[in-house]
Amino acid sequence: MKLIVRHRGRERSVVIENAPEGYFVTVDERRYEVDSAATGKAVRSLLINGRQTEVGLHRRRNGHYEVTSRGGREDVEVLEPLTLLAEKTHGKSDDHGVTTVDAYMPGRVVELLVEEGQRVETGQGVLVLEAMKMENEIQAGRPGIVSRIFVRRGEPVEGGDALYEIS
Amino acid sequence: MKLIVRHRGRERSVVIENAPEGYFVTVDERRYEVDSAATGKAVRSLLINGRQTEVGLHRRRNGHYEVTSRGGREDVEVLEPLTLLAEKTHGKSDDHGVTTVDAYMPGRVVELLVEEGQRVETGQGVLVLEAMKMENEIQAGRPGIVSRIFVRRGEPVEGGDALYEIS
Amino acid sequence: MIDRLLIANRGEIAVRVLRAAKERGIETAVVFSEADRKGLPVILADEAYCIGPGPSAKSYLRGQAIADLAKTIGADAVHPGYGFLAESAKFADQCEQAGIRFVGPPVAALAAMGSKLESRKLMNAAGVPVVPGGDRPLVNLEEAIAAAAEIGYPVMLKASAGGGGKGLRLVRRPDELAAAFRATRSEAASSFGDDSVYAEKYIERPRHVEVQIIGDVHGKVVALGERECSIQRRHQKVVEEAPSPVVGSELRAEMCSAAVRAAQAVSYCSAGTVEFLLDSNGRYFFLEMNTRLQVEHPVTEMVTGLDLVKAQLDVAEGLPLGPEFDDVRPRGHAVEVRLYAEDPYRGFVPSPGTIEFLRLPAGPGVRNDCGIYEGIEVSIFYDPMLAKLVVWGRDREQALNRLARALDELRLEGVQTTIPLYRVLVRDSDFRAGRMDIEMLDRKLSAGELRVASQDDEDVLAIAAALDFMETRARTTAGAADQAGRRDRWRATGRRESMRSGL
Amino acid sequence: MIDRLLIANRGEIAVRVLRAAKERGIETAVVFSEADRKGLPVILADEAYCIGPGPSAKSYLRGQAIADLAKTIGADAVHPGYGFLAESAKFADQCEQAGIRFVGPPVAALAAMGSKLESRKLMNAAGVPVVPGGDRPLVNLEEAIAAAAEIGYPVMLKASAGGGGKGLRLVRRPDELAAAFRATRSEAASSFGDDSVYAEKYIERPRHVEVQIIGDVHGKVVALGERECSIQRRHQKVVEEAPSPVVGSELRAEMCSAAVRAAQAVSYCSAGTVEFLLDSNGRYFFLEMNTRLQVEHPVTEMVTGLDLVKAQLDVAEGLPLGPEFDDVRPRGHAVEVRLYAEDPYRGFVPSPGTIEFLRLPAGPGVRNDCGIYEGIEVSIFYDPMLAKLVVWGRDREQALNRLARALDELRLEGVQTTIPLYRVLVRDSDFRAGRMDIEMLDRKLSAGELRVASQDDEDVLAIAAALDFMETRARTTAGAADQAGRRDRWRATGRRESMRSGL
Repeated sequence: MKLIVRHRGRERSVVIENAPEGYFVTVDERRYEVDSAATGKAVRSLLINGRQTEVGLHRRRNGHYEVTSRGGREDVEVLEPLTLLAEKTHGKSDDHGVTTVDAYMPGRVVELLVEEGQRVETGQGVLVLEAMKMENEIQAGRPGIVSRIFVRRGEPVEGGDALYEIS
Repeated sequence: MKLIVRHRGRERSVVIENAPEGYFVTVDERRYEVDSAATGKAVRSLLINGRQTEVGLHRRRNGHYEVTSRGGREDVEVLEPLTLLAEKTHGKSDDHGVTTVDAYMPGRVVELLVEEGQRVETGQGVLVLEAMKMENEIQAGRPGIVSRIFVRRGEPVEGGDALYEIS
Repeated sequence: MIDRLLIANRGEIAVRVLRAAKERGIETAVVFSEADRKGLPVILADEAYCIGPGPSAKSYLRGQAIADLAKTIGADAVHPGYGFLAESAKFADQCEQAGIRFVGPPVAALAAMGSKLESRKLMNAAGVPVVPGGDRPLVNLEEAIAAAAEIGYPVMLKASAGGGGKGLRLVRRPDELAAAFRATRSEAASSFGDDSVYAEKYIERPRHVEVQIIGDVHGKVVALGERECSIQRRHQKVVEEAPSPVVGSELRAEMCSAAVRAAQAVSYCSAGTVEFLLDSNGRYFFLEMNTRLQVEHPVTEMVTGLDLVKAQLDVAEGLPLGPEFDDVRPRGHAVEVRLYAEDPYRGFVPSPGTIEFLRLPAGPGVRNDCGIYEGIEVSIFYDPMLAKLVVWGRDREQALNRLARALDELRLEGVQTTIPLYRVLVRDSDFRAGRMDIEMLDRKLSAGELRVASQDDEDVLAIAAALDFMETRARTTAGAADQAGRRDRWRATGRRESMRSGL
Repeated sequence: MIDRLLIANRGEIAVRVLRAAKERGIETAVVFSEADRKGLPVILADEAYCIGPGPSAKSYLRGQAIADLAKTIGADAVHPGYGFLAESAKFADQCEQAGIRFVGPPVAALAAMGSKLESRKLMNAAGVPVVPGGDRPLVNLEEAIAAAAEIGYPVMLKASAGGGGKGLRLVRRPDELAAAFRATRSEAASSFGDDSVYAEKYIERPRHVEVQIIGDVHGKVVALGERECSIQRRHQKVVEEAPSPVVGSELRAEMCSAAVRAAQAVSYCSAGTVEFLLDSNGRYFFLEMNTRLQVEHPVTEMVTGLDLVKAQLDVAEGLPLGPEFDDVRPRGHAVEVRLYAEDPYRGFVPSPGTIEFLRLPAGPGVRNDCGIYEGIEVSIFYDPMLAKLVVWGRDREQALNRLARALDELRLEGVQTTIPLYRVLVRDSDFRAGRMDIEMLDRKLSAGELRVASQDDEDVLAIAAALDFMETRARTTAGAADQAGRRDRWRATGRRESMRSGL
């Protein structure tokens, strides 16, 4: 699996593959052997190339994490590559003005959760996209009015197709 | 709420009523003011007339508990009065031979979960009875064959009506 | 004899008193507020009684109600802990009136030491050095000018009724005096309802060194050595140790003897602390006397092997101090850090919330005095001190190494705490060398020192978050696969809900 | 210098060694089996390496693999803890071959003390009293008859290669000898693959008293006082204390001197223990020497203020014993109880499972050496000892009162443990009076003593269970109410499932 991790304004590519024990994780160019174990509520022990680190992982909305380690607390965001692409094309979702939100991967619209003209808050579901055999709720990345919806229930979409517009 | 608690072969009547803080609980003739708080997984602090006791409560099947306190571990069983009555009338559910199981309160049969002639294990659901606005699964009190079912789906029953027979 | 003790406090100190009482075979009862039903004192006590809602004024500060409760439940003594009613002469009196022993000093000693000006007078009379100046209230600017000239600049203007670092103003030069005097008076009037002000010599960068004393009702008072409490933030102690890294045996003997004189001057009994400022020339000045058990008493216990709460109970029973107090031989070095639910890097803003995960350190030389456990909520109503971590070592270096180890073991999730600050502090070269004064911590924090270094490899953070993201998603997918072919409206909703909460 | 230490053990002792290494500034690595990935040693170490699957033979006992790993990761020393490879001369040698320091005694000392007959010979030569008899293997019944007559009945027949309470047979009268000899030989052959047997005088109801020693590589050996370990069940220690309630200063000096001679006889260095049996006349006899750190070392640490693991690391670096070993002044009394995941009232049957809830005691004088935490699984693969609770008090009485208090605070749910037994034992009049021998606990248990009294008001149990029953039901009802009017097949199923699991 390929993900993007954003921390202190920097983005890192993270590629996760299965390993005999745990995972191989490649951060940018650096490859690690990682064994991860949940040792308590919100706490995880990571063995990274044999070195142990214990981290607290507090999930916030939508791929945002507060990670605590011995050093202190850090905000870390995990994104899927196509989300990042969409964000870069259409501006960050916490911008103001009009934002068009695209499908980040091919799929099918399973359900519309709002109607055109409806006000939504950050994190509120707008529609449900089925992709890779998984249903993914597409949530509003900022508060606003869903001014246009470009898709209909049951409709297939391609990655990059516009889904809705928020203003 | 009126319950029966069985411990070391003795049965006690336990009546629970709401109090300004917590409950009034009457065990046989003895009335207590009780404040109960969950303080951990499987652990509860009880203030009984101001005296504090911490107990571990491990729920087993069907009203059976393992209760640990400072003293050690005890097996305690909680029954509803009509269950006890049925048990006394028809013999304990772990007897062999044929047992007829009655409705312990008036209600309506919501669902039959087995067919006549089907084998069931202890704790397996036989039918669902709706009573006091709550759905109660009537579970087999012993392993055996459900030889007869006396009720049909949707049918109202009175407390004491025979529901099924296990042999 | 004390057979039943009511503990009129909460949190770690209520637990501390409970432990001593239990070890002495005393039946224990605690009071609790509605917010503290699940508190550790309730769980560990024999009996517990709700005394009112969360706010202290409606629960832990209701002296008369607590004295009445003690009588009702047949307690024969009340232990007030520290804070709340611990130094209230009125409460001690209410207990006495109810026929309940107050575990602490006599009412008169509480009253005498409760007034700054009166206690200064008593100390002067007893030959205990006090900070020069300030033996009278200053009623107008002329008196203030005369007093400051007499004392010599810089001087500190202080509200007579002040406390907790409020109502203080430093005056370095004569031309600053008039404005400062007016400001201090008006602050004193508005904050404490009493505009009397006095002037004291300002001690530059002093250390805070205090002496633990204990007295019995037969007139015997002994000093149990000093504690160094110079690591403070805005006049609130955060780290304490015993012995002080700068007090030699001669100075110790002198300060201990002064502390005993101070206690005897007010016919003190029970445990108490005489606080001094120590200047860079080794001169010490009486600051105030705390007429109660102190937060930092465990460091003295760890080096002396004494149990101060047990001793308080003995004294309250009228017993003479035992032979162990004649032959106090401190061993090694002890350090305490106070764990506050505050963010040290955001101005110590309090951080209430639920303790989601807690691992306390353990092993040799580690003592936890703790009022929390995993799953409990940190309330907004009370002091944000959650626990105290105390370590002992053969010498200061071993104690600090052990503290560093223990702080690394300690893990608390759910609220922000001062733990990260202590992890840096315990490795700070000034602290390690014993170079400190009561303003050092504030100075270092203002200068941006004691910051957590970005010692965490950023790749570790990326790996941790990415793996969690992937695994959370995998759980969701697995759930979907289970339900394949049985889709309905409910499941779609359920799935979405789990995604919402899960991601 | 040791810069990187590999710890070849698990559970509480791996944690203990980790702590000492961290306080000394040493980088730490641990090995772990697949069953121990979530173990506390892994979480607290700087590095951790999986060494094989759960069974010890495939992981913690793989000496060569561990020595190789140490070399691969650049460790310069290995600490074996206790058990597993701690007394393996072969493993010590494998480490030496790999150029890794073995933190423990020299290979020769391990080998010499590993053989019962050889160590008896050495002790005799060094003037250390041994149990009369048994200086030679008995090859036939005639020799056995002669030896027993020479020693005097009752005698104990022992397998030379035996251990852990196996291969022992008591012979009270001559006519029992022939059958016992045959049985012991055949048991020795089948259990240990070696049928040699010897005879010893049987000591009636002895106490187990042992002396902690430590030596450096420069030939200095010091004794750190004794421990009383008479509370055993089937020859396994469960409670230990220091000092012994019956050893006076004269006997202590004698036994300590014998222990030093024993260690010097094998050129011992590092920490070790010389075990003695003490009869009711105050005579003591060498039993065996444990050439490693012992489970019960903390009681000695708590009274002496020494850190024995740190001292082991110092010695392994070649440092001489520090001045603190010249001037050992024990203070107070310490008691340790071992918490086993066993049901003491069902023949100590092991009780694996998940720790559902854990509250460790804390506060003054309490030390937890612990390998578990809430949520961890107690594996079937290893010794069922989960943790050690150690308390210190000014005297034995205070220590036992504190132990009673700490045991009441301790709460562990999810597996059966020996805690309830200790709660009764700590109040047992024989134990309180110090009247004990190594068979006392077994005797009392067989006699049905030390049972938990039905001290719990039965009404409390009834109230607890009934309230839970009602509240569980109320939650179910509330769930149903929420969904009113939206019933479908799924919810009926879901509801039933929640009832099934909830009731």
